[in-house]
Amino acid sequence: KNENNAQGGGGGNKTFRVAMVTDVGGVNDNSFNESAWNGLQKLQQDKGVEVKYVESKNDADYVPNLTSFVKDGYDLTWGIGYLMGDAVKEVAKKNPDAKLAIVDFDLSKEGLKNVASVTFKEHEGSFLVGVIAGMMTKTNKVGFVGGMEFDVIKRFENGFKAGVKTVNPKADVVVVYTGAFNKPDLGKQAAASMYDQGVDIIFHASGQTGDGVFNEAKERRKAGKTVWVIGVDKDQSLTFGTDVTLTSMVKRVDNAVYTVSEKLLNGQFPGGRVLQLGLKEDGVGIPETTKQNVPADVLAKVEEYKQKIINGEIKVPATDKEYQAQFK
Amino acid sequence: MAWLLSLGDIIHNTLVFSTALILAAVGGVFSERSGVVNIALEGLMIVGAFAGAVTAIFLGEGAGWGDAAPYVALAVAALAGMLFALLHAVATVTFRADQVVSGVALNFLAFGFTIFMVKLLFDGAAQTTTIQHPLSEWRIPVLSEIPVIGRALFVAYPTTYLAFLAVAAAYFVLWKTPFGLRLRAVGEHPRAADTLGIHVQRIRYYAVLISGALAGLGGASVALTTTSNFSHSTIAGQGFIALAAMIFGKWHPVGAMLAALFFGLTQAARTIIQVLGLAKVVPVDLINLLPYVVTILVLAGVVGRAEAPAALGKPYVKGGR
Amino acid sequence: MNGTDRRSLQTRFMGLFLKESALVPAVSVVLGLAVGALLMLAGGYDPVAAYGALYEGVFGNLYNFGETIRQVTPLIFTGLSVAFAFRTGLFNIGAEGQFLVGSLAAVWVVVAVDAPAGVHALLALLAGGLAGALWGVVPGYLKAKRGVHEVITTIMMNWIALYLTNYLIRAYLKADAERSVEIRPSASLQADWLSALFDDARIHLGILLALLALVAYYVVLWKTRWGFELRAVGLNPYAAEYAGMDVSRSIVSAMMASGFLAGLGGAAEALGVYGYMAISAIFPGYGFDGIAVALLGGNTPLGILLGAVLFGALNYGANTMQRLADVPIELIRVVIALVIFFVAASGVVRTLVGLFRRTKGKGGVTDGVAS
Amino acid sequence: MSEYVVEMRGITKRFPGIVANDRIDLRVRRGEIHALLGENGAGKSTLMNILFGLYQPDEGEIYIKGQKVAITDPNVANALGIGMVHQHFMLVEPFTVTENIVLGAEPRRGATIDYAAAEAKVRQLSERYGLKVDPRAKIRDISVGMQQRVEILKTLYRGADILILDEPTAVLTPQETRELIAIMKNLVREGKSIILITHKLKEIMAAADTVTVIRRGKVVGTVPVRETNPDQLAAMMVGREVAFRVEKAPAKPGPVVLEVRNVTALDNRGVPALNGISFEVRAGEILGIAGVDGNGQSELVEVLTGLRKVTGGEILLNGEPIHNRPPRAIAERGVAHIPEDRHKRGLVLDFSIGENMVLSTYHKPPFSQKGLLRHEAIVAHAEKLIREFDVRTPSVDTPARALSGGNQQKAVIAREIDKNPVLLIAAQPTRGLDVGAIEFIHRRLIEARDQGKAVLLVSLELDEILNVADRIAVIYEGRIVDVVDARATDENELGLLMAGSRPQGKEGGQ
Ligand SMILES: Nc1ncnc2c1ncn2[C@@H]1O[C@H](COP(=O)(O)OP(=O)(O)OP(=O)(O)O)[C@@H](O)[C@H]1O
Ligand SMILES: Nc1ncnc2c1ncn2[C@@H]1O[C@H](COP(=O)(O)OP(=O)(O)OP(=O)(O)O)[C@@H](O)[C@H]1O
Ligand SMILES: [Mg+2]
Ligand SMILES: [Mg+2]
Repeated sequence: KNENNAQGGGGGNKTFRVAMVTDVGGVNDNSFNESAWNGLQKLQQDKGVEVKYVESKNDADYVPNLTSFVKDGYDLTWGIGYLMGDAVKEVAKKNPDAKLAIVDFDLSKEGLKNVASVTFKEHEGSFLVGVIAGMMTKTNKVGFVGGMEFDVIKRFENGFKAGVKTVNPKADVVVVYTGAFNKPDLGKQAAASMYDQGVDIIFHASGQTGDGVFNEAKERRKAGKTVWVIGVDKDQSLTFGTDVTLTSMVKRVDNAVYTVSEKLLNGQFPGGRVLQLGLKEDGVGIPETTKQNVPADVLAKVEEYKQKIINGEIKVPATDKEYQAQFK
Repeated sequence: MAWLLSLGDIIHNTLVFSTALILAAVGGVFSERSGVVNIALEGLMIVGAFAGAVTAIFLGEGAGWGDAAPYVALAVAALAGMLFALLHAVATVTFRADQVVSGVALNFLAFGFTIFMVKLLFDGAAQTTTIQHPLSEWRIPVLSEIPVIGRALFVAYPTTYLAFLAVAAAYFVLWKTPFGLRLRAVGEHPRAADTLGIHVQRIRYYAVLISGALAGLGGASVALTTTSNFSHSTIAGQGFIALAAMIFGKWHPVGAMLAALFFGLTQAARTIIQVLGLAKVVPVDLINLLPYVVTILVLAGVVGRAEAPAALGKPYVKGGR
Repeated sequence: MNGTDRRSLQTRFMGLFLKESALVPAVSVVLGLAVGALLMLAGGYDPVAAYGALYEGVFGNLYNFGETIRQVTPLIFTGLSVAFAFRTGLFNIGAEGQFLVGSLAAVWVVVAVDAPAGVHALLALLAGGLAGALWGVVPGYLKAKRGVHEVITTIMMNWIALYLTNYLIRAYLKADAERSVEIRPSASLQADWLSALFDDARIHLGILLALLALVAYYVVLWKTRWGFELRAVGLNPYAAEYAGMDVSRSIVSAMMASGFLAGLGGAAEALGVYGYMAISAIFPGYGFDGIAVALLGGNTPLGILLGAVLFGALNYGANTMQRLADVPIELIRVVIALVIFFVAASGVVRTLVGLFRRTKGKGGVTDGVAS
Repeated sequence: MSEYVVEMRGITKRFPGIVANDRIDLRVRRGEIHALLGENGAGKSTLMNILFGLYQPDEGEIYIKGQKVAITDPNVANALGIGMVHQHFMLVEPFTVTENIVLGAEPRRGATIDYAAAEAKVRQLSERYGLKVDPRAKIRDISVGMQQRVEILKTLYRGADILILDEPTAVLTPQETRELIAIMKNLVREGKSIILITHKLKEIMAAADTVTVIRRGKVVGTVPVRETNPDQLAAMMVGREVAFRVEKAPAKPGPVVLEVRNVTALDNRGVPALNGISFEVRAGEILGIAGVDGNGQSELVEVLTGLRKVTGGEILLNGEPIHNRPPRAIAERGVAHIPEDRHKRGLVLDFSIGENMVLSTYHKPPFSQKGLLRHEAIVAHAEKLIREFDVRTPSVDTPARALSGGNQQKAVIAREIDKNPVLLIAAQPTRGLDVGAIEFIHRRLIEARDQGKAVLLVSLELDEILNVADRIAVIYEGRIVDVVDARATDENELGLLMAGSRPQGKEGGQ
């Protein structure tokens, strides 16, 4: 029925075991939980590691779910998503012998040697898709749809706005926060309003809410209008097709989970440290499929900015404050 | 001009959000006019959304029915709503359970059961895949080209037109036909109806089933148009707002429709406010609570003690006194 | 021992538990679990393994047991909250929102006001309770003065609480994560000695407060003047008015007390389990489960305790059920919903029991012959 | 064809704890008015509900026009030509007269109701039988008398030729009653047969051809009306000789205790119910308020006890204003109140008898102290009242719900009289009770009077008012039409006053 528990308990005690606990989004969330699980499944295929997940139904479940794996003697337990930061911290404190890791949250300053943190520089990748949007908009109006006003999502927004403004100072960026990551209807409505207002490209960082953005774009396509969506987290053209997906801001949670777990296998667990994955580390970026819709000259420009960011020439704003400082 | 464009947009979005509310609220009118409180509207919508989405996915993609699938899905959703409503009818009409409590239980049940089923059917995912053949908007030829009004009224999902049709049909049935007269009599004075040979329980069954069908359609209208999938958040409170619309609309289909349109507007407003750039003035979280605050204000200020059907909430005991 | 003796002993023993008042809830629980098992079979899961894992997840070790108590604690509060309102003839679906504002107020007070240990926690708890009470005033007032049905207003108040607490945390209390700053330890309800007893589980002093609240619930409703009024209003508002009671005031004060209990639960949860309050797009769910608890417990103190234990255990054990038997956690939601449904439609249960008894009666004869 | 249109043989119907009908035989001839006489609770309505298919008999057979039938529901009864006008009207308030009449048998045009045809039919019936109604009026806007005509039209519309009228005169003035009797006679001339339920002897003498008397679920006898008289019927009905008058000494009125001046008030729908009502009650007298139901009696009692706001005028108790004060404040000044509906107002049915006995005094010592209830004091109080007023209950802890109606009422009366009030308001204190209980209560009211209390007795039963009250104020459309001396008036005069007409040559007021 599902891939969970692919390798039943028993067998030799030497089997390496890695588990993950999802936040309330669940494992097949089309987003980072799913991406993380993909990383673990790859690990299973490549290295014969036993992997397992549980889903949490509310905040109170995080700690016991993590603790259960720890108590079962798993070699590494992942907490997926910024919502689990506190829970991972607490479990790590109470179980100094267990190893844990967290995605999207930085616990490196807590002095916990048994926790590895992974965060992403979403603003850097968002800057690149901002460049694409800024150069390709016909109406000089682009949009951003966010889920909730979390710091992570703010990084998407500010990076994107900076990218747009850098290449096209005259362009407007309309911003809407729907207040939810799981309401496609709100995403669709937001997209409809934006497109009606003349926006032709929308970047969303809103989980399933963004599905609604794609649905609206598809409907407009059917009616013969040219509108685009920029996907998030993974290559969303694979789900929604290249006719509406201009590009995606890919966040390689799978790679991160895979790499950190693999390091533990090799005895190099980055406990107590944070891995900040940006353009340089290939933690964020745009997928290959982008070239189907984005012309070469634009892609060249993107590559140029990418290099500038990597070598530090450009510092992409992550917060509202940083953005305002640069673009007043 | 931009302002006028927004107006068309606001009306359009209002209609999109109101559709499900209208269908469910009219469903509520049937049930409550017959004397059965239907707080299970939320659960009925959930079941309808689930059945609609799953049918559309399996027929549309699996069985290759393509764009015909969502229309069949609507019918299936209505049926599923009726089946689920049957539980409410059995509990409240036959076994005289407390109608509010039964409704609350069914809301819980709908929520747990549908997600459980989704996980079974979709490989452990908490939401269905995206519906590849959802309902598309109908563009009424010529009329949809009229500026502003065209966008506002003549580009709309078929379910929106269905909702207005349901209002007209409900009015006709409840006020022009013998069945409607009997249904309302049963909700006002079941014993009087009984002495005239009207089968009180049977009428209440019909009424609750009709409300199930309409609420099911309402739920499906969300899944098949705006969300294009089903998850635990597809229906998150719309059933209760529909209930409020029904009360606000004084248990009358037209009143319920107007109230639903009003609530749809408050929902639409929260996006419009941001698109128009007003979000800088009001924080998003505060905009989000607008529909709920407005609902309370409306119930408090305008409705007051509305006249509910006299026998509403009271189980009928044949031969009792 | 011969057959007759055994049977009479058995019936006497069953009689202890199957008093008419307890029969329906008990059978409902069994029915709920049975239908859950059928669903699992239909879905290709192993119900025996699943319920085994559920049991394991509750009683398997001290940690799980302590965490189950942690899960039970807020349910006692919200169950009491809903039951208190029921006793006054009101259906409070708003415990959820009252719980949220209770959490927020407690955290806020701890952050904003300094006080010595002990006093600090009391202040925070009081603030949480009062915030919940405030949240109950609105539906109470609208019901009393404008006749607006409290079911709708409390549902609306829930959403308002959800978005408003998010906003307030973000605007005034935000830490570096998506949550409020942490509370000062002087106001924590965590107790090392208690956690240590349960292998570091997050059981906290809130459970003692909850048990106290149960006693208070009983005393207030059955031993005080106020309780007399509230119950009279709940059972017959016309008679209460006739007898000179202020029905409107009773309704408002009952909703406040109900909100107070839920708010207290929220405060205890924030101070005991987390030490902060998170920004969340969804409800914690304790308020809704409180409805189930109150219904199952028949609004009696002992019943509420048992109901909270049952639903808390089901909810917490569901995690282990998922982990060990792969059964989706929603199954437990279905079971809980079915239990409420059967309790509400007690006629269904009685009919089923009647059928059962009849067939059982026939079976009993052959049984007797055989032994 | 049989001589009898209705023949019920050996009908038995049991309810939990009571045999409502015990092997009852009833035979009704074609074209007669057959009266069914019995005390409250004798089983009359039950028997007729069986005939109409609302209840199923446990035993017995029914023959209609000689055919054995099983009347499984009202549809069957309708098909057999049986129509029933219920004791409590079965009308849908927000519907029109026409809608109520055609409900369940609507004329159609296509899928819709043919309202034009329906109205025409109603008009035609209404003219043929002299039952004047306005087909388009809403039930809630028309008088009780007209509502009753609608009920009769409902049966005629369905083609009934056997009409059951269950206590049709309870809500009518004597004059309206005479009109109804004329209508009934007209109906039997048209070939209908009528079963008339009542416990009023005079009506039977005036209207019926035959009478069957029922006592405690059993038939006592069937006699032609020509061959009997009221005294004999009363004895049959009650099972012993009845004294129609309670013994009482003349009143010795003292100072004015209650003074009501030009009080106006609205009813629940916001329509004026009291239109400047004025009267006074003195210490040591019983003032009876007589009137047809719905003329403001309920509202009057409510404004006096603080349950309803006055919109004008004043109410003085011992010279001090009490209008628009909360119920408790008024009670504390010494007003006790036996409410007209003991189930709605008088008792919390799920509270124990003990709790009900302190329903309005629980907040005072010795029943509570410092906010806490004192259980022993509450129990002791209840036990005392139960003893004094002979309330039959297994224990103080028994819920009020489990007591019989009469004992519930005794409990309420005990509680109120025990308060030792200056003014005792008794609204319909004997409704639905048997003769024994009625006598007991009447004696208690007179005792209270003799102790110098002011007593206001509001009742729909003219007999009760005539027997118990010292002075009688007649209420009509929210006003007192006249106040008369109980010893110097009769049913006829009161009837005219109750219909709103002032007898010639008399000045109104006190
Ligand atoms: N549905 C019922 N359930 C239980 N008991 C009933 C029911 N209906 C009537 N009774 C009881 O049966 C007895 C006969 O009642 P019924 O209504 O036939 O009396 P009645 O002669 O019509 O009295 P009244 O003059 O008060 O109308 C009463 O004791 C009553 O309490
Ligand atoms: N709702 C009820 N619940 C429990 N018991 C009831 C109920 N109604 C009636 N009873 C029982 O049935 C008996 C008959 O009730 P009913 O009211 O008909 O008494 P009654 O014979 O008319 O007496 P009374 O003359 O005092 O009115 C009561 O004594 C009571 O014990
Ligand atoms: Mg009767
Ligand atoms: Mg009686």
